[in-house]
Amino acid sequence: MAAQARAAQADAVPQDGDASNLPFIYRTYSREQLLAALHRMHLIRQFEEGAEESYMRGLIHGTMHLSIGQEASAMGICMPLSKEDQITSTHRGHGHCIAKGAEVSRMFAEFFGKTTGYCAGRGGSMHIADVTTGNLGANGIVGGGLPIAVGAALTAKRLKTGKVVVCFFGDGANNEGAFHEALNMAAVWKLPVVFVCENNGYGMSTSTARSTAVANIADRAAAYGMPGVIVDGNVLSDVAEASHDAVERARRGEGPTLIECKTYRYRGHSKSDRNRYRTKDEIEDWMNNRDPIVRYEAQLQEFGIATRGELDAVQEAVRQEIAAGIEFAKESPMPELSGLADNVYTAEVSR
Amino acid sequence: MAAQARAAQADAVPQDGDASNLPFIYRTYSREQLLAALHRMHLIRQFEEGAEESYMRGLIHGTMHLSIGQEASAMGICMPLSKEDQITSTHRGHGHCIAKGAEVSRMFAEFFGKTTGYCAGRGGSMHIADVTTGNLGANGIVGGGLPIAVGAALTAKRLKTGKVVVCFFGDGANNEGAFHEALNMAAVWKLPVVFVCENNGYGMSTSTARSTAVANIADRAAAYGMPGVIVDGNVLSDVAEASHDAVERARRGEGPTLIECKTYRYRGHSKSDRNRYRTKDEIEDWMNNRDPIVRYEAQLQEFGIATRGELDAVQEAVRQEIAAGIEFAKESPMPELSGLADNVYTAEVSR
Amino acid sequence: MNAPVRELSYSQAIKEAMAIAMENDERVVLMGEDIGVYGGAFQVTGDLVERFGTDRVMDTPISELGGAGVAVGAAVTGLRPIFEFQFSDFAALAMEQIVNQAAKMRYMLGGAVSVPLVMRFPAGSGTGAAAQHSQSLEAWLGHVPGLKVIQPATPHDVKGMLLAAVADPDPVMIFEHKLLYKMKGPVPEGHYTVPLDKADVRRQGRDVTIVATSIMVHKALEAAGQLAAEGIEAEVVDLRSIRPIDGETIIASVKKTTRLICVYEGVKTLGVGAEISALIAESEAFDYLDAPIVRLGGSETPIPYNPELEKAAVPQVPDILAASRDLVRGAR
Amino acid sequence: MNAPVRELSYSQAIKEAMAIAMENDERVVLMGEDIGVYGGAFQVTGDLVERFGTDRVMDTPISELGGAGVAVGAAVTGLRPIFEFQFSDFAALAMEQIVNQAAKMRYMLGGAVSVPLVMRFPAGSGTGAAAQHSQSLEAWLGHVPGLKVIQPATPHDVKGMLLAAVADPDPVMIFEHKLLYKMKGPVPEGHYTVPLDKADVRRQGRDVTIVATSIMVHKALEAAGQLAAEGIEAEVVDLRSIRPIDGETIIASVKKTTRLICVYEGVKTLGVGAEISALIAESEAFDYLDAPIVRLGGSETPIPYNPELEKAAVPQVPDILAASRDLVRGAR
Ligand SMILES: Cc1ncc(C[n+]2csc(CCOP(=O)(O)OP(=O)(O)O)c2C)c(N)n1
Ligand SMILES: Cc1ncc(C[n+]2csc(CCOP(=O)(O)OP(=O)(O)O)c2C)c(N)n1
Ligand SMILES: [Mg+2]
Ligand SMILES: [Mg+2]
Repeated sequence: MAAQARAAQADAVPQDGDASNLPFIYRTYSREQLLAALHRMHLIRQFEEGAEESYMRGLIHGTMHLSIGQEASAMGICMPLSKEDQITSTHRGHGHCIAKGAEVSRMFAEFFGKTTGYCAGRGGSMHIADVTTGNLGANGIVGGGLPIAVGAALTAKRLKTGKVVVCFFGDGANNEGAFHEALNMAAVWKLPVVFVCENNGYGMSTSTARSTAVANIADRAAAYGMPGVIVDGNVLSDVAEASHDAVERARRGEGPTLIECKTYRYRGHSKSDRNRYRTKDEIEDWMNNRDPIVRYEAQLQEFGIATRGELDAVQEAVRQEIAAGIEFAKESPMPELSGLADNVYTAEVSR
Repeated sequence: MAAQARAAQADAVPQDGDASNLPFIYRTYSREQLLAALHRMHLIRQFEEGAEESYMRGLIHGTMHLSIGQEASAMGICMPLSKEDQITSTHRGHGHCIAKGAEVSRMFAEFFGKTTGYCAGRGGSMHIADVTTGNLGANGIVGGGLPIAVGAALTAKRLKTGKVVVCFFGDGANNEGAFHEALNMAAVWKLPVVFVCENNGYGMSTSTARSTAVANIADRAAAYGMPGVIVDGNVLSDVAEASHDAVERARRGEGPTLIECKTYRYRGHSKSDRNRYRTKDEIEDWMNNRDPIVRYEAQLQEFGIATRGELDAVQEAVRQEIAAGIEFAKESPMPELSGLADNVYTAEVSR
Repeated sequence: MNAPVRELSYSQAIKEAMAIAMENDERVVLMGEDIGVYGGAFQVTGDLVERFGTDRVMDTPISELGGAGVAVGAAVTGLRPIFEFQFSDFAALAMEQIVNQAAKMRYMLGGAVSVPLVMRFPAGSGTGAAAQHSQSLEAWLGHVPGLKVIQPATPHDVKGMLLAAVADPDPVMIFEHKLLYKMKGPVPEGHYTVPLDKADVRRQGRDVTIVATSIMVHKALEAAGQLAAEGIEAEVVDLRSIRPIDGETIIASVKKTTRLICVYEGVKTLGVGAEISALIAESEAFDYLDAPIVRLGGSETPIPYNPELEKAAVPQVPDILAASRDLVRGAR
Repeated sequence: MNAPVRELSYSQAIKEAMAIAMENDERVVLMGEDIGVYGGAFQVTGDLVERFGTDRVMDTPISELGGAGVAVGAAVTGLRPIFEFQFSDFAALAMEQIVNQAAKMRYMLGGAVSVPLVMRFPAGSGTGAAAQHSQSLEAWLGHVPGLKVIQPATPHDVKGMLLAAVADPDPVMIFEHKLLYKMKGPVPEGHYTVPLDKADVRRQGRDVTIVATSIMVHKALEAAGQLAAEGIEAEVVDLRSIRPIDGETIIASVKKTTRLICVYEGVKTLGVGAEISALIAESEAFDYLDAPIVRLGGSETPIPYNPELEKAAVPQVPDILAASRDLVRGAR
C-alpha cells in the first residue's frame, strides 16, 4: 500500500479545520483506504469467529490460536507495506495473513484441509501462508520466523529488490535465543526488516512479568543498537504510524526497528486453554474499553469519514464474504491419499 | 577466598599514609593473599607456555586455546570466591581452572591424555575441569556454559547452599541465543550468578564491531534488568573489585550482574590461527603497554608490598611447579583401551 | 497382584509418579513451559503447582535451549530436575544441551560428575497439529551414548519407568505419545519401578514377532487379536527402551517365531525399526529367519495437517495385518 | 577421461566448486563463522572473500540457530546460500531451523516455495578435539524427509556433488569428514555434477559387499586390497548419499556377493549402517544372504580425547579385515 499511500497524501481525507492535527492515518490515507482497512479488520475478526464456529462444529480439526482483539496491530503494521514487501508470521497468524492481503476463502479451505487451501491442506492454521501476497508463513515454532525474516531482508538487500520485511512475533517469543540472534544480525548488517512484537501480556499462561526481565520488550532494542518503539496496539493509527516510520527507515537503508504493540487476546491461548491465569475483570476491561475495531469506528465517525450506516455496510459485506468463504471451503475437494508425499521435494527424487 | 578476605580486611596490607586511597585489593587482602594471586597469575601464564611447548614437541595433540594476556581477568574474578563457589568456563579455560584452584600437574596430565588427568584423559584442554575446587568445566561449545551456570545457581538458591556461581564467556559468545536465554532466566529468578564476559576484542577472527550491534557487551545488561559493569580486564584490582561487588550482591539474594572485562589474547585463537585479522601493532601495544602481570607487579612494588627480588622468587617457584607438573604428566600412565566405555554412564547398564 | 488394581490414565500415571518423586526427595523439581497454573499443554502436571509451589513446579520462559541447560546445570550440582518439553519437536532447539552437554558431561570429565536429569517429550502425530508439532524424534536421542531413552506404552509402565528414571543417576529421556495420555490402564498405588532397559513380551505367539514401540504396541496388540482369529499367532514385544535396546528379548522371540515385523511411528528410514532389524540381522537369530524383516514406519514425509493424510502417514492396524499375513503366508 | 587430470585436495575441490557456483550465479552467497579473512576453521573457503567480497562471503556472528535461519529465509526468497557450520557438532544448535523449517517449509506450504539451501558440516573424529568437536551426526539428518543428505568421500565427488547441491532446489546437507580435507585426488576442471542419489561401486568383488560412508570408504578400500592378497574379493560400495539411499545399487551388490558389512563412523546404534542392514533385510536380497549382516560403527561412547582411545572409538582397517575374514570364512 506504500505507493498508494504516498499518492493518497495529496487527497487525504478532507477535514473541517486543520487536517494536520488529525492522527497519522487520517492525514496519510484516502477514505477508500481507510475503509478498506476497516474492512480487513472486520474480516480478521469474523474470519476467526467463523473458524471458531467451524471448529466447534467439527469441520476443522487440530487446534488454532485466535487473535481476536489484536486486529489493529496486524492491520496497522501492514498498511504501509506494498504487496511486494514480505512478512513472517506466527502461530497466531490469521490476522497477519488477512491484513497482508490473503483471501479468506482459501484460508477457510486450508483450515478445512482442502486442496484449494493455501497449503493444499497440508499446513492448517499453524502454517497458513500466502506467498503471493508476501506472507512467508505462520510458524508453529515460537520465534521460528525471526531469523527467517532476517534472511528475507538479506535477500532484499543483496538483490536490491527494495523490499522491506516485517517480522511478527509475540512477547513470549522475545525470550527465545532466536530473537537475540536475529535482532543482532539484522542490526549488524543494517537489513531492511521491522520487528513487531505483539505483546498481549502473556505467552500462553505466563505473563511477561514472570517470563521477561524487562518491563517492555522494546526496552531490549537498545541491546541491538536499534530504535525501540512502544505503541498502543489497539489504536490503528498509532500502529500504522510506527510501522510507517520503521518501514521508511528500513527502505532508506538505515536498518531495523523494534516496534512493540501493546494489545490483548480475548480468547484463550488455544483450544485447550482453561484460562486460569487471567481474571475475568482483566479480560472484560480490554473487551469493553479498548476494542480496536470499536475505537477505529469511533474515530472514523468522529472525523467525519463514515456514518454508522456506512460502517454497518462494511460489516455486512464482510459477513457475506465470510459466508461465501466457508461455502467455498466446504465444497472444495479433499486431497487424495496418493498425494501424501507430494512436495516433500521440489523435483521428486528418482530412486 | 571470601571468608579469608573478610578476615584479612582487618590486617590488610600496612601502608604508608592512608590505605583507603589504595585500589581495592590492597585494602582488602593480606600480603600473603596478594602474593598468592600473583603466584597463580604466573602459574596460568607459565602453564600455558608449558602447554604450548609440549604441543610443539608433540606431547599434546588436538588443539588448544591460550589465554596468555588475560590472567588478571581469571584471577581477579576468582579472588572473592570461596572454594565452594562454582564456575563454568570456556574453551579458553586454563586460566579459570588454575585461578579457581586446580593443580597444574593434573592439568598437564589431562593434556597429555593420561589417567591422572582431571578428566582421566577423556577431556583434554577443551573440557578441563576440577569439580573439587568448584570448576564445573571448560566447554567446547561457545555459550554452552551459560545456561549450565544458571542451573548451578538455581541449585544454590533452592538448596540454600549459599554458593555463588560465576559464568565465564567470551565476547563472541554474547551473540549466542544461550546468552540471552540464560541471562533472562537468571534475572527473572534472581539467581546468585555472576556473568563475566572476557572481551578480548575478537571471537576467533571476528571483531566485536563486526559481530555485535552494541559497543560494549555490558550494554546488554539493561535488557535483562541487571547491572552491567565494564572494567579494565588487565588490572587485577579493578576486576577483583567488580567481582567482589557482584558476588556480594548475588549472595545477598539480589540477583545476577554482568561484568565485562576488556582484555586481549596475545596468541592466535587456537593452534590453526594465522592471525590475519589483527595488526602487529595492535598486538604489540597490548603486550608492551598493558600486560596484566607486569602491571600487577608494578603496583605490588609501588605500594611496597614486595620487592623485585621477592617477585622474582614467585616466578621461580612457579617455574619449578610447572617443571614438576610436566614431569608428573609425562610419567603418568596412559589409559587402557579396555576402558573406552568407562563413565558413559554412572552405573553401567546391564544388558 | 490379585487385588483389583485401580485404573489411571497415562497422564495421571505420570503425574502420580512425579508427585511421589517430589514427596520422597525434595531435590526433585519440575521445569517446563506452562506446567504451573496452566497445568501443562497436555494437562500432565495438572495441579501439582498447588501441592508443591512455584519453587518446585517452575514455569520457564519460552527458552528451550536455556531451559534445558538450566536443568543440566541443576542436575550436575544437586537437584533432580524433571524437564518437560511442551512438544518433542521443540527439543530441536535444545539438542545442544541434551547431546553436547548432558549426554557427554560425565564422560568428558572422566567420571567426576553425574547428570541425574529426566526429560519428558510429548511426541507423535494424530492431533491435527501438523508438521512442527507431530514428530517422533526418539531415534535421534537413541543414537546418543550417554543418554537413556525410553518409550513407555502403558500407564503402568510410564509410572514405574518415570520413577526409575528419577532414581537413575544419568539423563533419561522419556518419549510420551500424545494419544496415549488419555488411555487408561491398571496402575499400582505407591512407589514402584519398571526397569529402564527391558523389553516386555506383551503377547505370546509362535508365527511372527512384532516389535512395536509406544502407541504402536496397542495397534500391534489389536492386530494380533484379529490375526489370532485367522490362525496366525503373533508375539508382540513392547520395546519400551531404545537406549539401551533389550536385544536378548527380541532375539529370543525371533528365534522362536522365525519372522520379524518392526512397527514404529517415526520416519521409517533411520528410525527405531532400522536398529531392531539390524540387530537381529547381525545376531544369532539371523539363522532362524524364515523371511525378510519387515519394517512398518512413518512415511518419508513431514506429518500433514489434513486428518486423512495424517493417518496415512503412520502405520495403522490394517498395515500390520497385511504385513503379518504376507509374511506368515509367504506372500513375500 | 584420458587426459591426465590434475589433483586437488578435498578442501580445494570444495573451494573450487563454491567459486564456480558463485561465478555462475550471483545469487550464491557463502555464510558461516570465520569463513572470510580467516578462511574458515579448516581453510576451506580460503581466499574466496578476496575474490568475491564480504557481501558474498559473509562472516556470521557466533549464532548458529540464527545464522541457519537467515540462510533458510534467504533461500526461500531468492538467494542460494551455502552455509558452513564450523563443526557439525554445532548443528545441534540449529536443528530447529534445519529440521522444523528448511526441511518442512515446502511441504507445509503445499509446494508454494522451495528452499534451495546448501549446508556444509565438517564432521568426524581423529583430530584430538574430543567429544564436542568430533561427532558424526549424519544419521539425524538422514532421518528427516525434506532434506537431502550426502557424504562425499573423494575430491572428485565433493566438487561434483556440491555443484549438484547448489543447483538443487531443495536443502542439501553435506557431511565432510575433517580428515578428508587434505586428501588429494583427481578433480576435473570446470563445472560438472555428480548425482545426489547414487552410490558408487568403487571396487568390484564377489565374496562380500562392504558398504562404507565417507572416510570409511578409504579404509574399506585399503582393507579390500589386503583381502585380495588373501584371496577374498571384497566389493566396496561408496554410499555417498544417505537421503535418499541408493537401495538398487546395494541390493544388486549383495545379491552378487551374498554377504554384507556396513562400515561407518557414526555411533553404531541407529547409525547409517542400521538403515543399510534393514534395507537389505527387507529386500529381495534377503534370500541371497549367506551370513548375518555385520555392522562396524562407532563405539557407544562419546569421542574421547586421548588419541589411542579416540582411534579405538571408530572402525579401523584391522576391524574391517577381521570382520571380512570371519564372514567369508564362516567363522560366524
Ligand atoms: C519453540 C516453541 N516453544 C513453545 C511452543 C508452544 N507455544 C505455542 S504459542 C506459545 C506462547 C507464545 O507466546 P507469545 O509469543 O507471547 O505469542 P501469543 O501466543 O501470545 O500470541 C507457546 C509456549 C512453540 N510452539 N514453540
Ligand atoms: C557453538 C560454537 N560455535 C562455534 C565454535 C567455534 N569457536 C570456538 S571458540 C570461537 C570464538 C569464541 O569467541 P569468544 O567467545 O570471544 O571467546 P575467545 O575465543 O575470544 O576467548 C569459535 C567461533 C564453538 N566452539 N562452538
Ligand atoms: Mg503473547
Ligand atoms: Mg573473544
